[in-house]
Amino acid sequence: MRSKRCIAMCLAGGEGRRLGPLTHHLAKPAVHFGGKYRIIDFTLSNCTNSGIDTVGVLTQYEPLVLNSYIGIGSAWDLDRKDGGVTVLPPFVEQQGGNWYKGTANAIYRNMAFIERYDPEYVLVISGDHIYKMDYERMLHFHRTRNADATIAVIQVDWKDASRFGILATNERDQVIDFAEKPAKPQSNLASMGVYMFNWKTLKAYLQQDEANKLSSNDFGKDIIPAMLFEGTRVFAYPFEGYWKDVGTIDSLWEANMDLLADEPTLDLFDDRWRIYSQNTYQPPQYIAPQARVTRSMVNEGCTVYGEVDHSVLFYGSHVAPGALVRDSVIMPNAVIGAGAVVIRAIVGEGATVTDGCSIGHPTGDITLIASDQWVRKGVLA
Amino acid sequence: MRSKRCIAMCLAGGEGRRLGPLTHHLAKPAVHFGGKYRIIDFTLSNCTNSGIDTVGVLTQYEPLVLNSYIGIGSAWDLDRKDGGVTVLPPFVEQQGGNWYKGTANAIYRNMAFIERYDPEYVLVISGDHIYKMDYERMLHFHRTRNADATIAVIQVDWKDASRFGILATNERDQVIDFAEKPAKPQSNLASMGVYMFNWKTLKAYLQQDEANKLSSNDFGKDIIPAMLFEGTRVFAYPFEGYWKDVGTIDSLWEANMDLLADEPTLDLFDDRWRIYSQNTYQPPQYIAPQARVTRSMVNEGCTVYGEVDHSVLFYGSHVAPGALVRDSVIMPNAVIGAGAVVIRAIVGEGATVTDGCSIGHPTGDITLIASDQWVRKGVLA
Amino acid sequence: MKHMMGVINCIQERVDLGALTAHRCVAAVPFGGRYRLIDFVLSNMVNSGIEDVAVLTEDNVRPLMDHLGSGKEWDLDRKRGGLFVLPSNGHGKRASDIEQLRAHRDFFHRGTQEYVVIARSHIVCNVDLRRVLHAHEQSGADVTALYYCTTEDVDASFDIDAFGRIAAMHASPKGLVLKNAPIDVYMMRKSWLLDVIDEPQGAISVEQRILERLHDVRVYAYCVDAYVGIIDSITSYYRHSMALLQPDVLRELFFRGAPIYTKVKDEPPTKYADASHVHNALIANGCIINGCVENSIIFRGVRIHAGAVVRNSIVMQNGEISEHAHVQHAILDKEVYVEAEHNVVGTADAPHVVPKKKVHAIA
Amino acid sequence: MKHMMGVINCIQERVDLGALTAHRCVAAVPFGGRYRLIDFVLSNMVNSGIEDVAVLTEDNVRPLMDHLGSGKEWDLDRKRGGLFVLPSNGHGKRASDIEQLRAHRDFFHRGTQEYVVIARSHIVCNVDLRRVLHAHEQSGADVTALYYCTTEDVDASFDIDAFGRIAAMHASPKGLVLKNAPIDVYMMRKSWLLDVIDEPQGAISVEQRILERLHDVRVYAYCVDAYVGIIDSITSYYRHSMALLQPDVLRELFFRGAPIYTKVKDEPPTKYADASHVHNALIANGCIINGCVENSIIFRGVRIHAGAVVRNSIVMQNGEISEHAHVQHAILDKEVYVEAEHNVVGTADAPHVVPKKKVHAIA
Repeated sequence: MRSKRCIAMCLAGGEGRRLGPLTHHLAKPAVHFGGKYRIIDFTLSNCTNSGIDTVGVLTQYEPLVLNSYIGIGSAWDLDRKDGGVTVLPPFVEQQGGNWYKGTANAIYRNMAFIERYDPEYVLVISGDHIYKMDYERMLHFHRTRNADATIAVIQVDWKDASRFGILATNERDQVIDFAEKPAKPQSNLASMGVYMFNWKTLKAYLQQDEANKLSSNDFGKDIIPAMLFEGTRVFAYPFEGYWKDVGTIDSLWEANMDLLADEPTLDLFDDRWRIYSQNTYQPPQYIAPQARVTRSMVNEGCTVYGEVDHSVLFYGSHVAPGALVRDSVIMPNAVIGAGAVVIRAIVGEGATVTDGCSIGHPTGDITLIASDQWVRKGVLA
Repeated sequence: MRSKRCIAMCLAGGEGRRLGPLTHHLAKPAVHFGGKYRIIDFTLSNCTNSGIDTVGVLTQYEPLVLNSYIGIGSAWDLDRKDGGVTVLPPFVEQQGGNWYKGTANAIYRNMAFIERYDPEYVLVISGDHIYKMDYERMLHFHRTRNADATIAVIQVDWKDASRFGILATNERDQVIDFAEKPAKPQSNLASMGVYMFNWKTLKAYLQQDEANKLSSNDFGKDIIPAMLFEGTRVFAYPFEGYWKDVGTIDSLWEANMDLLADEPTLDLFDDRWRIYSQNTYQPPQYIAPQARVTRSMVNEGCTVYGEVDHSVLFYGSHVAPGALVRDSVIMPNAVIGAGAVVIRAIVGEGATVTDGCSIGHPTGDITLIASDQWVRKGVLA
Repeated sequence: MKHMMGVINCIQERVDLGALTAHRCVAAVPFGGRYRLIDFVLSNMVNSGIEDVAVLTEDNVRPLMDHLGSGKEWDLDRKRGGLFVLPSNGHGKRASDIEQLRAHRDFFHRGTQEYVVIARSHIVCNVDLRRVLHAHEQSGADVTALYYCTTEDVDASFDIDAFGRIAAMHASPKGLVLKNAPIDVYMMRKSWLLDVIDEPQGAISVEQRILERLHDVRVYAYCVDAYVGIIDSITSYYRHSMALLQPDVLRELFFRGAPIYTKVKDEPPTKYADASHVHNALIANGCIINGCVENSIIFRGVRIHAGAVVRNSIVMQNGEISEHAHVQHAILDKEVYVEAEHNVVGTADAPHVVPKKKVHAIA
Repeated sequence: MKHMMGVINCIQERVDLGALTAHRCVAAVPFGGRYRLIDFVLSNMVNSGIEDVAVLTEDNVRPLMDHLGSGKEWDLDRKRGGLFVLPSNGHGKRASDIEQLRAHRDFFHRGTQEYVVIARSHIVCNVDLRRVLHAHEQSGADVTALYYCTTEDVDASFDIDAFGRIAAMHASPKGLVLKNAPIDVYMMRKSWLLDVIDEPQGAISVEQRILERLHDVRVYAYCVDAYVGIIDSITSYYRHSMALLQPDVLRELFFRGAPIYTKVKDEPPTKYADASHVHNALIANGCIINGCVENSIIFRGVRIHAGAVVRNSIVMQNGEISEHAHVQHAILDKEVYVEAEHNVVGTADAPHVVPKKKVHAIA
């Protein structure tokens, strides 16, 4: 085993409870996004594109889909001789096992995995977020600042600031204060949940934190505050660009719609920073003679006979003749029947909106059709 | 995901308690054998050589070494697009997790994994045994007998029969009786712990067995007796050749010594049935001018300056000038110091027998030096 | 469970696709929006359980090697066996397939398979070779030759007797009768093939050896009851491309049988603008479509700008059609750039072919 | 973290290894019991973080392609980048490296790396190219050329000035003076290489372009302070093979730096019989040794029967030395069979070379 300079630990156990039926049998990082991706594709692709070839993916909630999706990692070029991607569910000892207590506990319990690679730096990221980021640049920042820990930060709207971990920094980007979801935020610099640590420093803090019975074993609530309290060098790495935590049905819908702008902030067409995903071996999309497709993203394997406007269609979805899909997200292999109308909705994987059925409203909450559901005429979704 | 005709489930959670310090931090299937192998190499290679390309490896005791050893499965050509090898540790639900209760419970709890491949047949094997077997022939036997379950059997010495699961068969090889470790064995046909099942039948029995609170959830003790009781078609597939369950230090030593015969029953040199293992990138073995090597198996990466007779040397082991190694097994990266004498011993991975030190006895029990141990002169191991 | 090995013969091609094969072999010609011709035969083999495939190559092999890579996309990056690209001898002399097979004789000795399937790459279809193997074993044939039934004009037709054996082959059968057209796929025992390779007075090719001696070689026929596209000219290339716009054909090739694999490019989904007009088109991923597309096949990464019109055409990978350009009855090879307000126009019978990377700026 | 790409030049070799290179290129010549020559340079590149390697090939490429396979053994079976075997144009005309690099120009444009390392395959050493990169960046050179210091006779020697710049190169320096012998490894910016490739009045090779214009190209020297074996004749092949029997050399090549990767064959450990006499030998796996082996290199899968004697020799893969045969000062290519009681004898200065697969039955 060659030693690695920097390895990544990706937290992918999130339940995503506010995503409702979409995450009944799916961890949040496995949720579909953007016509062909799952959310975790973004962090895994970021790793590969940043030259990080060793990634531990920490699963716990509904790990089977993620496990099978990640496979041996070849989709992200992470099927490596040394390193590559390893799925790390919580470990069961003879006396039993339990879920990770918090984000820091999750890393603590996988220290043996980390030490196998003898890394200088450990990058801790979340599989829940949609963004493109060059972690190598962040590492460069971390090294030039001679930091022990570096937190990636993004400026958020002041009105939203109290929903995030908010940092205060001095003129050298050193973090002087950190507050988790403060009622009165001191700044609008929010933590993105992307941390670069010197492994030796982190290891000591993880051990100390684990010994503290009162700790919630969380990076934001415990580790970072302890580091700041003890004067450890923590820096803030400023990030600009698209970053979204799609925590709710509305924000998932919104993030999909964001892609339909003429020049979306999140550019999926950039050949120098590809977002990789598992391939499903579909033929090109077929747009029938009578179809109409405008302002939309449509994936391979779709067959469109009806009208699609301002929508995102995943692979294998089918829009029958006379159907209208507008302002909607149609998940993989969903079927929109002849003459059906779908407005401002998310139609789950494999769901069917039968012929002539109408769902969704031009205003108000987004309508959600759960995976594999049949929606019949006259039965409101 | 393409459906698979036959997939294998390999039970690899064994503690191997009677192997003492060798299995302190190692599951039994991960124990070293034969100069370059680990025990599980035999079953994994059997799968590949039999054309089975989908294998679930069920771990629980000390799974980290096995997990890292198996990696993405490329050593056994099991890094496949669909299927390949998947390590399956016990699963932790939100309310906690625990070890597999028995062999049948282990398969029961991984039904979701099996169903992903929609197989007709499921082969259940153990990662603890050393043998070469063509499972495709066994499947052929199973199909021609129109069996629901087939158990591979081997004739054992009558005196050992009461240590095994013993079967009684009729003239058509159908099993008419099965007794787990019978005091008075009816035959000397022992179960090898290799089972071929029609998945539909097995699934029904697993569900029924799981519902029975009194069951120990074990194939030999519960599932097979239940099948026989209910008249399900169970057949015995006769196997001839080398088969060994290396349960003790003595039998592990013996199995290694077996390889040193002129024509060992277990032929590792057969190019048509290679035993694959992880490669360690060692140069060829170096035999020094003053060295003497007779009746031994020596692996790449060894450096021999002393005398080696009737022994097995693993990769990276070093025998210094003037040392004598006889009737012994020297595990990876172990060092035998100058003038040291090692007789009838197993020297664990990375252990050191220092200069001039003498261990082992020409008769009696095999001496065991645990992994990474230092044996100094005057200190009896 | 490994009974068959595959050989894809990319040498001595009788196929001329003009500019499309100027810098690549037939096997590497792009087809169907995201594939290369070889993907079909290679996927058929892999889907039928074949895990050893040899590709016999001649000139211009680089685009093919780039496409096949390590064979990973077809799960052929195996430890033993897998994909072998067998190069020509490199001394500039063109070898026949028999000579090349003889030079790589050891390849056939290594594998333990009993049967060999020899095929060419210019046939587009989705066929399960395990069924062919079953028929081959049932019939006791030396060789099983695959064919399909058609009323169109073809190069040759088999005469098949009541037992399924091929009695004779006719060249260029005419008229609207039903012909049994060979598709250049043959199944045989490996030992039979090795005997042919070692014959001292050898035939020029394995195919010739089979078809010239129908009296002493027991050749049985196997009918492929599915869509078959034989791509042997620009006209047939164009015709079979356009056929993909028929939902039935699309279904037969891609959705009825096992999947067709190809090199993955990780392109994002295709994006349509407010003004896009797309009707009757097959469109791969990674395109941005602002203009009008009708009755056309659009490959990965194509840009069609506002006001541009593409009709009855094929635009290959990374093509760019600028504002208000018109492309009609044309085949644009990879990375062709059509300048704004320029026209590229052919006819239905003779589509205009634009070579790779050409900047098209003729008014 | 990907800064460099690698080019291994296997064309226009100036190396003649007689029978060993009759049917394979120099890169594919077996060396050191289980390797091929190319394993050393390829492993050096991979161990230095290079993830894109192009191998320029000419004739007899099949053994090399078989050895490299999908590149998996070197972790070069990558999605983007990885191992590229760049074939010759196939039209029988031999291209220079500059011509071939020009033909595959797109390969260099694809990668985002800033630097290129160009090397040949006949140099055996274990060197960390990241250190070379560091020195290259510090010196501000156009090109950094690697060399080693030796008192032996070599083809050429660099004159190096006080700042490390190469002022001149002398051909065939004589005498027991210390020479700065080039090892045909050059590091440069990719952009610099692309400029050279595109020069209209081009040099014959990149190397020539560098070394003929030392006045206007800033070429700095980097000294390899480790064992270097230049394999350019049967004599040097034999000498550097035998050098592996010195524990110091073995350590420098295989244990001091990163590992040398090669194609895995999954051979079992080697087996010694009661009567085996083995002294001062390097022996790979999969052998069965019943006879006597002294001062020799034994490759994988060799059988040495009872009473046979192998001295001062190299026996390559799957060789078989029958009962009471004598092999002395000989190099046996792969799969050579020496009959019982026959002798194969050469001299220390002129080892007897037996070609691949030959059955040796001369009494």
